[in-house]
Amino acid sequence: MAPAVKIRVCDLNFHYRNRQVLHDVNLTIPSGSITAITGPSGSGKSTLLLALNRLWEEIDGCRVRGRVEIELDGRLQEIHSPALPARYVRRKVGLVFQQPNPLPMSIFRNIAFPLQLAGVRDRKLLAQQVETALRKVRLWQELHNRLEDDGRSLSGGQQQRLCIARALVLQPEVLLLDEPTSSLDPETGQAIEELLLNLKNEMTLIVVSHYQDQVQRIADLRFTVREGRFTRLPAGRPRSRTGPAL
Amino acid sequence: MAPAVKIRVCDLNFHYRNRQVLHDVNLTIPSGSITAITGPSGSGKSTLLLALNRLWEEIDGCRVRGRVEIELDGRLQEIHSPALPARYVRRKVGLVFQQPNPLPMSIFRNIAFPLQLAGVRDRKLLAQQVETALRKVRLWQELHNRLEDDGRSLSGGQQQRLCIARALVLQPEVLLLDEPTSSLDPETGQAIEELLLNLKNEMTLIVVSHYQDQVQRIADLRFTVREGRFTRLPAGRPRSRTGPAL
Amino acid sequence: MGDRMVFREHLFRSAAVICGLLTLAIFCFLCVLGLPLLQDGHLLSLLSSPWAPARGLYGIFPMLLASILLALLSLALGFPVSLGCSLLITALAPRRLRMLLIGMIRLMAGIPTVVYSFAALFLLVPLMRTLIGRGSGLSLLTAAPVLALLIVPTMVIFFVAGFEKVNRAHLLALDALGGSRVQKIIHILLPGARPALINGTLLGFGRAMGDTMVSLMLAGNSTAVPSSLADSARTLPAHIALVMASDFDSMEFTSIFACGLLLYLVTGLLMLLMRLPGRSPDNES
Amino acid sequence: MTGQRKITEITVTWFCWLSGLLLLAALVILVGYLIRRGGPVLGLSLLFGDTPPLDALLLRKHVFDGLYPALAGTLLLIIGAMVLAIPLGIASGIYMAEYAGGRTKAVFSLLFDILAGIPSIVVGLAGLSITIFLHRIFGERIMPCLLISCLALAYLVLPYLIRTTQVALESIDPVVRRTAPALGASRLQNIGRVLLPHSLPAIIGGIILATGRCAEDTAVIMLTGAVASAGIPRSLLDQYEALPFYIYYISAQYTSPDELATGFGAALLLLLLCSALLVLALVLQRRLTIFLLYR
Amino acid sequence: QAADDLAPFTGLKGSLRIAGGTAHIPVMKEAARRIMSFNPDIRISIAGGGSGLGIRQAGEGLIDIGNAGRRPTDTEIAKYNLKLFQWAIDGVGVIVHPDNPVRTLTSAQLQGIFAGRISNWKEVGGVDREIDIYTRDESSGTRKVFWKKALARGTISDRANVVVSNGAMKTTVAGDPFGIGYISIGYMDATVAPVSLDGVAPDLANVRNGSYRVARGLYSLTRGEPAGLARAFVDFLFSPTGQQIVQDKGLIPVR
Ligand SMILES: Nc1ncnc2c1ncn2[C@@H]1O[C@H](COP(=O)(O)OP(=O)(O)OP(=O)(O)O)[C@@H](O)[C@H]1O
Ligand SMILES: Nc1ncnc2c1ncn2[C@@H]1O[C@H](COP(=O)(O)OP(=O)(O)OP(=O)(O)O)[C@@H](O)[C@H]1O
Ligand SMILES: [Mg+2]
Ligand SMILES: [Mg+2]
Repeated sequence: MAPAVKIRVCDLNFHYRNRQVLHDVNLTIPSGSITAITGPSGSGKSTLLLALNRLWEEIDGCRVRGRVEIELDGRLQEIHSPALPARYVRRKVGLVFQQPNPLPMSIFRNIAFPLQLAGVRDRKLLAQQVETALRKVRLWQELHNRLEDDGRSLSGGQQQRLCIARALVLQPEVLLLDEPTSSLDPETGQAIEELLLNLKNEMTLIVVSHYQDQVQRIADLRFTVREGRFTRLPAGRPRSRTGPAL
Repeated sequence: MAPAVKIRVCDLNFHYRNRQVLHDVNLTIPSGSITAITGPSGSGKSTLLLALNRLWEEIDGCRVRGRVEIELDGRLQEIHSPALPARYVRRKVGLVFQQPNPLPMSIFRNIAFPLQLAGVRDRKLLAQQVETALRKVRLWQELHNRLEDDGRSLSGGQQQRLCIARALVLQPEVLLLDEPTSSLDPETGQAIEELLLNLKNEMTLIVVSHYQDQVQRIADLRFTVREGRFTRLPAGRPRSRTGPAL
Repeated sequence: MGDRMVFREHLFRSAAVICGLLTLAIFCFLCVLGLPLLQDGHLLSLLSSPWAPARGLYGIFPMLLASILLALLSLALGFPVSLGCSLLITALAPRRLRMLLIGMIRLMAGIPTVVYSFAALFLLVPLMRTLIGRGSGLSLLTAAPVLALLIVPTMVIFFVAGFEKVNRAHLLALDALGGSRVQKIIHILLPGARPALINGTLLGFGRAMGDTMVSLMLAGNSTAVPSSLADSARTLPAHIALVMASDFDSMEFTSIFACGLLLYLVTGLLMLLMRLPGRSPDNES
Repeated sequence: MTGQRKITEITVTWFCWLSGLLLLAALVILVGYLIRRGGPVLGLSLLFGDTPPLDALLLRKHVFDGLYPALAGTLLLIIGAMVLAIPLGIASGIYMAEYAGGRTKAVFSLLFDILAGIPSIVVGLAGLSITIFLHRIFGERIMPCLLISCLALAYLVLPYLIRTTQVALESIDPVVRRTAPALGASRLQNIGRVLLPHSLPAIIGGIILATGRCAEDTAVIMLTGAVASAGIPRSLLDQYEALPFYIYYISAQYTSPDELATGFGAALLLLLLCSALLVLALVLQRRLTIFLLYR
Repeated sequence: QAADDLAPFTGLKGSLRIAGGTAHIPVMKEAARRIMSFNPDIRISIAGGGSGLGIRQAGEGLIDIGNAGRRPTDTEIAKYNLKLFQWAIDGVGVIVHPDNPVRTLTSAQLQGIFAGRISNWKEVGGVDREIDIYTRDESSGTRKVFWKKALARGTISDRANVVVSNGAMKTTVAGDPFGIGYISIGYMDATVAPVSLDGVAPDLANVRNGSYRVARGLYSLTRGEPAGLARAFVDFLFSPTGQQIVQDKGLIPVR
């Protein structure tokens, strides 16, 4: 059975005011895969991610033309259709920013926050979910007795992992990661890689990365961007914890 | 001739409020070398850099104990001595932050800014210096006709290079770089590496990095940190554009 | 849930609309009540003739002039002090002193105008009489510093809030580049807090323009056109307070609505003028 | 460092310190003067006259020569006005910062600036005239009273609340602003859970400013219901006494030095009341911030 | 005696609103205090605002009793159907700083000073220094009386400083060695010096015996014939106890 299509992008164009940043992007991404996007700095990688969960709408002066369809709750849906609340799209399509952005609140609340936004009240459930998420990104050990500290007092790498944990806690169907391991030491980076491979079973991942070797190791699909134009590259030799790639 | 000592740190201890982050750090760094610092996220790498140019003084609740001596203008000086203005130290010891922080002004002014702070007025000289700095970090090509744009509208990697250029323009004697290539694509990263090797002739460099291979390639000296304690590692095989390592 | 949210968003808009309408309502109200005077064609004479109700002259030009002079004078005194003090609080003073200063400013915001003016009557007026060397010591020059003292807390609170919102990372960046505290002020804090500076100044000016008690008790209230700042003069709000108690149906009483209207228009005009050179202070980011 | 820049440095630094010192001196002189003149009369009898304090507090007896009714009146006035103004002001501020744009924003902005410029005496005048108007229509029940004063004061302080809220919200870092939406927050959630808590200190600053303005304004209440003697108001439709009005009244009508001293005593009392409110606001701010962000 | 005068208040209930002329307030407050102590069910609120405001508010029915330091105009009386009660007499006297050697002026000198024709103290026997004139606002009852009876409706210079009340007048003149102003006799104390007018000193005795002419009646007024609480209050003012209060507060009782 051919893998189901998870994301289909047709003729996507993106403008910041009058500068065009993405040109006629066409992508098709299968369900349960890891897609890597590489390309020089300033070529439009982060911008693509913004277009995939409608976050561009929060930035002044952006314009998007083209179709972006994502399979959400079992149906392939045009995410920009007015019937779909942006909120819903963003919960289903998680995004971890290139620059870690913990909110000015406690570590605990930073992670519990998306759940609270979605209406979860039960303190016990929250505590449990927070612990799970922190364990996944290997922060539990370091931070479990500092949960009440301000999220901004963490080191750069800790912040980045915190933000990944925060995105995971909502159990999105698609997870977009903008250079998730860039400020991590190789060991933690390795651990995150493992995590991504694990997550593949639960969600579809798109990772922007500069580490060619990392991309080689984990990606099922590879794209490279140059000045806003995407090209598909031959895939590497992706590993998978549960067996060979689909 | 043994290389002159550029930086000597004796029994440095660092506290954030009541959490000790650096424990009895002792380092000696020779002039004109590249020193790499590696270590897990949250171990205190960025913190050491803050202690080397007195920037910690601007952060609430920090305390420092111990000596930090740096050779500035030909004399080994205790940088924390009250006779030395912090400003002077910071101009001589440049720092590029882990997270790029362009100022809310035009790209041009971002780079010309430190010169203006130091009292340079001559527009022609400024323009020339800005161009040189941008060329060094390989941004001139991309940005020379966007110099009036806001510095914050650049992509992550562009911002980081902008910040390196900004630190270079002052021609510091020591340059501290916190993960300078983490959000760059390999090609630009490579270019920055070349740049660092070039700079070695003019200044002493300390680089925090997670890329083991990068560290292997460029560092004369390697330290690793774990929970605030520094250990010296055997050096890699540093390349040098001008010949073998000193 | 969706409906409830849309509803709440409408609430925000309604609140703003209500506030806006209230402003217009006052305008209409002043127009309607001042109408008799305007209808009788007194409008021009309002601005040209002196104030002499006994002779049927209700001119308020001297008051208008005094109001504007006094407001500008007190702003000229108050603005630099506010700026200096708010910079001291955000950038120069050590932590302890900073808390102390903020507390002080906030306390000052609650001191009644009456108290300022009353104390000034005993402390400042005799001093000014000696300094000026003639007259009673009640003058624009006496009222201005007290009025400045009155508007300073408002401005400082706005300025400090603006400065504190300036991005920390930018400040740190400047530090790392070897900037001094003063450079931090000039290059980061002042430009970063521009909207707050403008807003605070506008509020302060409005407050100075509209204050009744200080000018009533300290400026002397003479109805002559002031020929110098050391002269006794009457501002529009003080004028309103003074004429307030006269007969309800008299022209004097009607004329105070015209005063109110004039005050309203002058402030409105000034706000418009301030917007002309640049863009609106709100469109700045 | 060039000479000219050195001069700038020194001028700016000195200038800032001097401004601070100047204000401090002004405050010290003022408070010192008040204490010298009013300190001696400060005491229970200033508050309650010759009525037993307990009876007065329990509203069992009228207080005649004391400031207790004026103190209570001022407090009620502040509470009433703030209850009316805070929701309206903050909601408008939110609208200005988060929803309004372009032409709409410019128009509202102008209106609010004008609102800030409307002198309190004009507001009082309007309050009085409207009351008379209503009285003609609805008859006996509508008179100048506490409610009218609260309404007029609320109107007076609206611009402070609107502007502080707006400025605070607008100056939030775009990264922080974008974070919650990326986690699936609706606009309202973003405002309620991130943006507002984030700007709480600034908003509280505005509230403090507004409270101070309510506490001190004389021109408005003079025309809309404050009286020289009324006792504790029993309902919103009663007239009331207030400290600033009392001070004004004493300064205008004192017949003996003793009476003048009670005026200074009242000024001190008002100062104490303001400080107490200030401390309360700061405690509240800390609690609220912790509650909103860290729980 | 006092109990007799308060007897009409027995069993009465409700509230009474009084506002207007500020010279009346001390008497009003004391009266209210006696009445409310006698019968706590009664609430009396007393406001200032000036004579004009008192007349208008009483006429509009916003208050039960209005106070005025001047006679309302005939149009006002007719329009609102006002009933007047004059329960005290008050004199208005010229004051100067205690250090000022000038203690007596003729009517002509006084008129000259206030019109601005005499502008230096040395012209009336004082030091060589400009005269600072202080007057009250136009709606003041005190000013009306002074203007009518002491200045013979002469002009008042537009350079004159205007102060808002008797207290403010006293404070400013007490602080200005070269000032001249006028206040209600009840307000005079040692901080200012009274000036005799045509040789007659402004004091209670001279007002009472009619030799000092710059005096006025203090009025209370109601819309229509007062009833109930208002009636009882007005009657109380005219009772022996009420008139005693008037005297205690430095005014001249009418009975
Ligand atoms: N402002 C602060 N207040 C309190 N603790 C802090 C602060 N900044 C950093 N820390 C703590 O100090 C420790 C060292 O931080 P530092 O930023 O030096 O780590 P790092 O080695 O640079 O890590 P990374 O590679 O993740 O950037 C961390 O545990 C961090 O949580
Ligand atoms: N808010 C903005 N306003 C204007 N231009 C922008 C804005 N954000 C990004 N750009 C421009 O759009 C282009 C693409 O930016 P983008 O952030 O997508 O690059 P990127 O591929 O993620 O680069 P990097 O690897 O350096 O992060 C860049 O040239 C950048 O300068
Ligand atoms: Mg990017
Ligand atoms: Mg770091």
